[in-house]
Amino acid sequence: MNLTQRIAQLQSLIALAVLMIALSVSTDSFLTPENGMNVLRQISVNLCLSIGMTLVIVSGGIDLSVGSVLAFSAAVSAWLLKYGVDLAPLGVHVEFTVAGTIVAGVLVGSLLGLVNGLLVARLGMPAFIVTLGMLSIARGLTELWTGGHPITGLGDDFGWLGTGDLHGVPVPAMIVAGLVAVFTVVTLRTRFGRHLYAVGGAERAARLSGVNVARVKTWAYICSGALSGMAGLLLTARLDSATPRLGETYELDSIAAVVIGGASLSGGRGSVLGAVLGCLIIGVLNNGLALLDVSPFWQKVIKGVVILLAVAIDRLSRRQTA
Amino acid sequence: MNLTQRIAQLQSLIALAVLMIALSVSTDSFLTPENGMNVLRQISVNLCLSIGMTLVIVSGGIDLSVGSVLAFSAAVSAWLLKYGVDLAPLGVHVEFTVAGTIVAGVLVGSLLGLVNGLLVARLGMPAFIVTLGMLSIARGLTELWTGGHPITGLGDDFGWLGTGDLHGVPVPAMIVAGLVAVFTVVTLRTRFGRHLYAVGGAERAARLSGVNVARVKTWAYICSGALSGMAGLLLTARLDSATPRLGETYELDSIAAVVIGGASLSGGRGSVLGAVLGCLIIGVLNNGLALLDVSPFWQKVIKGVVILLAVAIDRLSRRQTA
Amino acid sequence: AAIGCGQTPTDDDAKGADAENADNKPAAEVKEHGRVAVVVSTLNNPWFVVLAETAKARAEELGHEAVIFDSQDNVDKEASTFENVLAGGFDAILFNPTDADASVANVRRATKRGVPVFCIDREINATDAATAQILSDNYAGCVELGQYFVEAVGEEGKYAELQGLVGDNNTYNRSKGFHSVVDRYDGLEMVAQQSADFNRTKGLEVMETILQANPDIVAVFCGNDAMALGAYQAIEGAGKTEQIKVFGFDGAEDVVRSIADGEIQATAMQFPKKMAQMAAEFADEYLKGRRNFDQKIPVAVELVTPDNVAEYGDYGAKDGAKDGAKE
Amino acid sequence: MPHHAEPKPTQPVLEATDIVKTFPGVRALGGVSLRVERGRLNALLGENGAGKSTLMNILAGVFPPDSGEIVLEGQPVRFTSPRAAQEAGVSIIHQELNLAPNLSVAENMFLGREPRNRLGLVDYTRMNRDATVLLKRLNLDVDPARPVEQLTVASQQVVEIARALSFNSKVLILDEPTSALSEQETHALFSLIAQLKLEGVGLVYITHRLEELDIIADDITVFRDGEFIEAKPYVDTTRHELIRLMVGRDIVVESSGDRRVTGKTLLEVRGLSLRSATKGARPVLRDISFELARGEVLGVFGLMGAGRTELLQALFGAFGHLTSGEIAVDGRPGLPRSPAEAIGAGIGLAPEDRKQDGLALSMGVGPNISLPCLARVLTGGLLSKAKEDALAERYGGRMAIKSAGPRQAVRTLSGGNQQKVVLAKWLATEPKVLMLDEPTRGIDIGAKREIYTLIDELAASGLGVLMVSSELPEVLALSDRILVLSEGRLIAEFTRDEATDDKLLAAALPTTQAGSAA
Ligand SMILES: Nc1ncnc2c1ncn2[C@@H]1O[C@H](COP(=O)(O)OP(=O)(O)OP(=O)(O)O)[C@@H](O)[C@H]1O
Ligand SMILES: Nc1ncnc2c1ncn2[C@@H]1O[C@H](COP(=O)(O)OP(=O)(O)OP(=O)(O)O)[C@@H](O)[C@H]1O
Ligand SMILES: O[C@@H]1[C@H](O)[C@H](O)CO[C@H]1O
Ligand SMILES: [Mg+2]
Ligand SMILES: [Mg+2]
Repeated sequence: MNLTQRIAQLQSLIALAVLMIALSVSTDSFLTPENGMNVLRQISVNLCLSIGMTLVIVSGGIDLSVGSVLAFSAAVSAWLLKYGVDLAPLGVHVEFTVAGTIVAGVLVGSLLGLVNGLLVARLGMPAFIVTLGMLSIARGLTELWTGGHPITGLGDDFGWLGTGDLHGVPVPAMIVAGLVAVFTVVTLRTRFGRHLYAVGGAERAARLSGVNVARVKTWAYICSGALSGMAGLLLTARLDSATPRLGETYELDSIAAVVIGGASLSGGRGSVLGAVLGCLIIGVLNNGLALLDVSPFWQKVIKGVVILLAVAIDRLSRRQTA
Repeated sequence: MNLTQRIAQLQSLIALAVLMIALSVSTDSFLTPENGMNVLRQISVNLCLSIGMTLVIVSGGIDLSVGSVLAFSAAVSAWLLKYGVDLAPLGVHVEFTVAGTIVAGVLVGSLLGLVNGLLVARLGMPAFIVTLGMLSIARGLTELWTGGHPITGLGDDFGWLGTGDLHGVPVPAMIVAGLVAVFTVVTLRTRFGRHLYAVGGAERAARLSGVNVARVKTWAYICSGALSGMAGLLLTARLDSATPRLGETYELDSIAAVVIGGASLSGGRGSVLGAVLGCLIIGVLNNGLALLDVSPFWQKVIKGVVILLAVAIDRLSRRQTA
Repeated sequence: AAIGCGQTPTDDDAKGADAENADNKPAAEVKEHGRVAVVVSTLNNPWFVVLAETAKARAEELGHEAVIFDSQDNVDKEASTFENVLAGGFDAILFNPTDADASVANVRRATKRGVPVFCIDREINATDAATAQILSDNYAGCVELGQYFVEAVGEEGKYAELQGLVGDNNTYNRSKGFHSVVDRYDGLEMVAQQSADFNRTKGLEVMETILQANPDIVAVFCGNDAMALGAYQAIEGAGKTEQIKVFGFDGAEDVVRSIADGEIQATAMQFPKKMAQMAAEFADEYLKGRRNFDQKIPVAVELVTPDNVAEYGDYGAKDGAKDGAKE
Repeated sequence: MPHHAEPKPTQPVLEATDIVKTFPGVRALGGVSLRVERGRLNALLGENGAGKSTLMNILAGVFPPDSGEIVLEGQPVRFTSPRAAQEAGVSIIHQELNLAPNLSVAENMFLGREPRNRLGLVDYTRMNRDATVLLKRLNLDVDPARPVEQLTVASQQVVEIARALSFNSKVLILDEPTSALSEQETHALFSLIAQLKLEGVGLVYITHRLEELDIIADDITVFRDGEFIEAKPYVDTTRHELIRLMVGRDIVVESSGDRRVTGKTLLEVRGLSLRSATKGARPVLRDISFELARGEVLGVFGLMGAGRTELLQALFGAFGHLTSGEIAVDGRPGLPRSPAEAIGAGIGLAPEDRKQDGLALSMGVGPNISLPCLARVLTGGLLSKAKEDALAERYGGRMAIKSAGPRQAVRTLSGGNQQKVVLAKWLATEPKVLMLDEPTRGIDIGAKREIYTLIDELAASGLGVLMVSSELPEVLALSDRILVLSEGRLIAEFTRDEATDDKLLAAALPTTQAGSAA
């Protein structure tokens, strides 16, 4: 991580701190351990998506399909958990354990991510359009799969993934914290991670340095798909229900979080920790506005203004140091 | 317009032709004058937005706020038309004519566009985030302005803008055709237009050549805002109503149309005529799927696939000529 | 007697339809096998899926071809659908409007061309446009729900409200109906009013936060059942199910079960299936020549509480029990 | 008013005094001065990073100085934008290409001042006509309506020059204009420069090719490390003195000249061809065969567009399946299908376009150097910062890169130092065959000397070096053998003893008659 990135994160950190201090002063309920855990639980899903989004954005792309992929993975895995699979010709009925369901959900997400990746990396299609197409396709598939009805009643074991806690810390937050750790290492300390930054920042130079550009990009989308699948599982577990409209418009929150965290949409810059900060800012904001019982109309306005402010401060300060 | 652009448009044209032939063969109702006029009326709003989106995308930016700006302009102008303005200190009540309302709607849109433009061009903030913020802000403002209720009963004179026809051709289609003509000239034959392409294709080079980059970009967003305002007027006239949720998610359709029409999201490439083709493809597709009685769930899947195909064909063929 | 289906036309209501008959062909042409369009505001919500699928199924049972169109909560898309449907030669429209005001123009466009429109569930703000409107009485339902709320919660305490989609008519009417009763009790204090978009996820998240700011609330009124389910989960997570009573609206299967299990306190049962079937039957009768329809046919919303929950099923009364609408 | 009576040789058209410019962490200019006389060319000389481009950017209004004074024709000026400078009569050809690839040649030339017709619309007829006239002066025959992206780098450079000339400026700044030009184009440019002098234009000319000075220079100015060192008429100095002024010590420019002892064949190329990506277009390379021995430096010469860059890139696997033929590295056969395969086979390529192809500009020096050989800086499967820094230290140090450390973003280095990073990066892969495409483009004399020494050392250590250069003296001085390409074919081969300027140029000229003695 170089200097500009450090500074970008510092800015986000300051923005977050200001927000938190303001809320602590203006409400009694913000600065309680319980509310802290609420915020953590609430940002888990967006953070899970934002980790994948970070990889894709660093590689110079974008993934608009995360919300729909989340929904489709959720629908498929909820269905598998609830009904299992009949392998008719073999006369076998396969039941899915919670672990099996997780694997299935992540696999489904990865598969859709792979399709995104191949179209972007091999055919050279623009990521915006590919993933916009996938947004529509995966949403349609979800509705077809569920027939428009939610799949509910998934059992407490599965539900624990979304609602349980360990020593007071929500399970989904712990799972996502683990993913943050893993992907921080992946981005900063592995060849794949380094290649990701090189490809996003200087594609031609990366290619001529022996980087398999198409493969690196494809993997970024696969990771994003897998993490969307994981997010779908967490959300489904939390709601005890996979509904066809799960995750609608989540892509925007996720992109906003990643950019607030200092990533550049032209690629080559961004970090998982930045995404964490971005998600925290958005999560704390949502939480704070609700705690303050701000009218829903004003919430939209304020949310927009804060997004603008967070990024504006970042740019202004970067301009001075650049 | 250079060769690659010509070819890109040829591809879209072929895609459109194939689509139309297929629909003419498979339904009785597609190839009727009435249905043709329907399609034209239906694409007017998206096309109006897409003209502005083309300018912004060519300049190297993106405008996610068009749908919300549309809604806010619509709400303000519908309100002005219906209630006028009380200038209390002067004791004057100003009524708005249809012409005055149009001016007001376009001005409101331009103003929001100006804000986008200043943030992107002067502060150097990423367009995606600026306009995402504006998407949220303008939507919130619309809800505040209307209190969440639609403004209806705007009179037939105004309604004519959206529902009337001249010699069988829908008025909104004629208005938008005029805008297409104007902006084709603006992009291809004016300094502003050429500078737009220069700024989008090579910002640094444009700056060093003495192009006022910030001004060019700002104007692109102003135009996009103004055209969103115009689109809001057409839509409100068509529905005889400005609702707070007007234009939600329209940005995606508009971006898809512009890209299908051959524009590049990295800037410097794209054309108003391409956007026309893109809108036609999307419009014919929507219309055709409805005429073919395709289930709504499948429609989403098919729409996604067609977007992907349209762009994939374009890229594949361009790859061989590049 | 059929609920709300007074089939004798009153002078007022019949006017619109009669005027039309005068312009168009007399009720002579009979269509045994017509094409019926089911235009529904959104399919992103199971409630509407049930509505649309029931209407389609009933129309097909009656010998017609039926196609579902999704307006995706978008008046513009709805306008286009109407144009396409008219160009496509459909004979009748079963219509769940996206917007009480904005949808009026669409309805007029169809009836002007002699294609009858039957509104279902959501009202349009015109009495001379649709052929008939079969409506859940949201306002009255919530008045009743409000009364039960006061009964169950008592006349004192803090409560919260989760509203549906901003700008939606039903959101507005439900809230108004509820407050028309509850606001009369000074002891009942609404400490939070947030929007959760008729959506379960949002219901959960918004409720979690409300609980944070107001740990001492004793009830929450939710504009639909999806939000009620989300809210209940948040309350369960906070371990406050004993303290806080949850009220929903719709009569979704999960909520009916939850009431039976002593979890959610109450909901207002709408009869989407019944409304949809009735609309399909009206369309069928129209195609066979009938012209005299009441402009508004309110379908009462029924309160579902632990006391009577046994009589209800998924979006309606249990078979054989209380379903008064079957003729 | 009776001023200016003094018999000064000429009155300066532009004079900059005590210019100071600081970038974060770098003092690029510490109070330098420059005097440009009407009708004379002042050659601005200095090592990489001396601050030459920085001063030119200030004069051309790209950014303001921290302090100092600029006087244009007796008037103090302070340009706030490139446009302001242009309008005042100062125009510049930047060191790096500055064209909009998606616009046409003519549109680029008149960008920002497009001629307009009575309706206020862009007058393409007039614009294309004027462009053609300007391009003719530089012997470039291209359709002014063609998009610039379809032109070769050299032609693009000519377009850039033509644009600057079209301003009819009082002062014209040329920052390394010939670094991408062939001999012919360079000559055309020089005759134009002569003409501009006659017209009274004041010229500032930056170059690292000192031999050009004999033809065009009237005065010289030397900077070193952001400081003013010397200014005097060119006739009053010698090549030797110039180098001492620039480098601060005495330096011998020529290659050791020692005949190298070459070993057995290291790279064998048989029938290499490269199809064009465009359907139906002529092949870019046709049936090229040669060998490169251990310890040998093989030069490749040719005119612009001869296909030299393509030859190196094809060997490097950059064109995938468009390439055909056989090659063997160190006896192991296999035509690389990707750069990764080529690197694996022991080939390295330092490309000519360092900004696009050579470097990840936003990344640090260390990460750039380690990129092709990340495997070498892993510890237990993870990247080790310590190892990476050590690698950067070792190879960066060998190239004497001037940077604030291995984390400094490459973007902020001077052109020459960037080129050194590229070379360090490839040395770090420890290749058997090192291909260098214009290795000294834009590099100062001191660094050039270092690179020559390095090439000698590399060859001596048993590497095979395949080197493309447009600078004839360089090719002649360094190569053991020289291949000449013309229109994608290998047209001639010379040993070090046979080769002369004339022979090479004669061979490189395209044979216009088809079917020359097959
Ligand atoms: N935008 C910038 N930000 C930070 N440092 C810069 C910037 N531009 C130039 N520098 C630094 O200023 C110094 C002078 O650079 P400049 O480009 O003027 O050198 P130069 O004499 O033109 O060298 P060359 O012959 O290699 O082109 C260098 O140390 C360079 O790294
Ligand atoms: N992208 C491309 N598509 C098709 N042909 C190309 C492309 N790039 C280069 N060529 C052609 O390949 C040939 C060689 O190009 P190039 O000018 O790069 O050669 P070169 O000998 O390396 O010259 P230099 O490096 O001095 O510019 C030319 O005929 C050129 O037109
Ligand atoms: O009546 C319907 C249902 O209550 C649904 O849950 C939300 O939208 C309302 O219009
Ligand atoms: Mg320089
Ligand atoms: Mg070359």
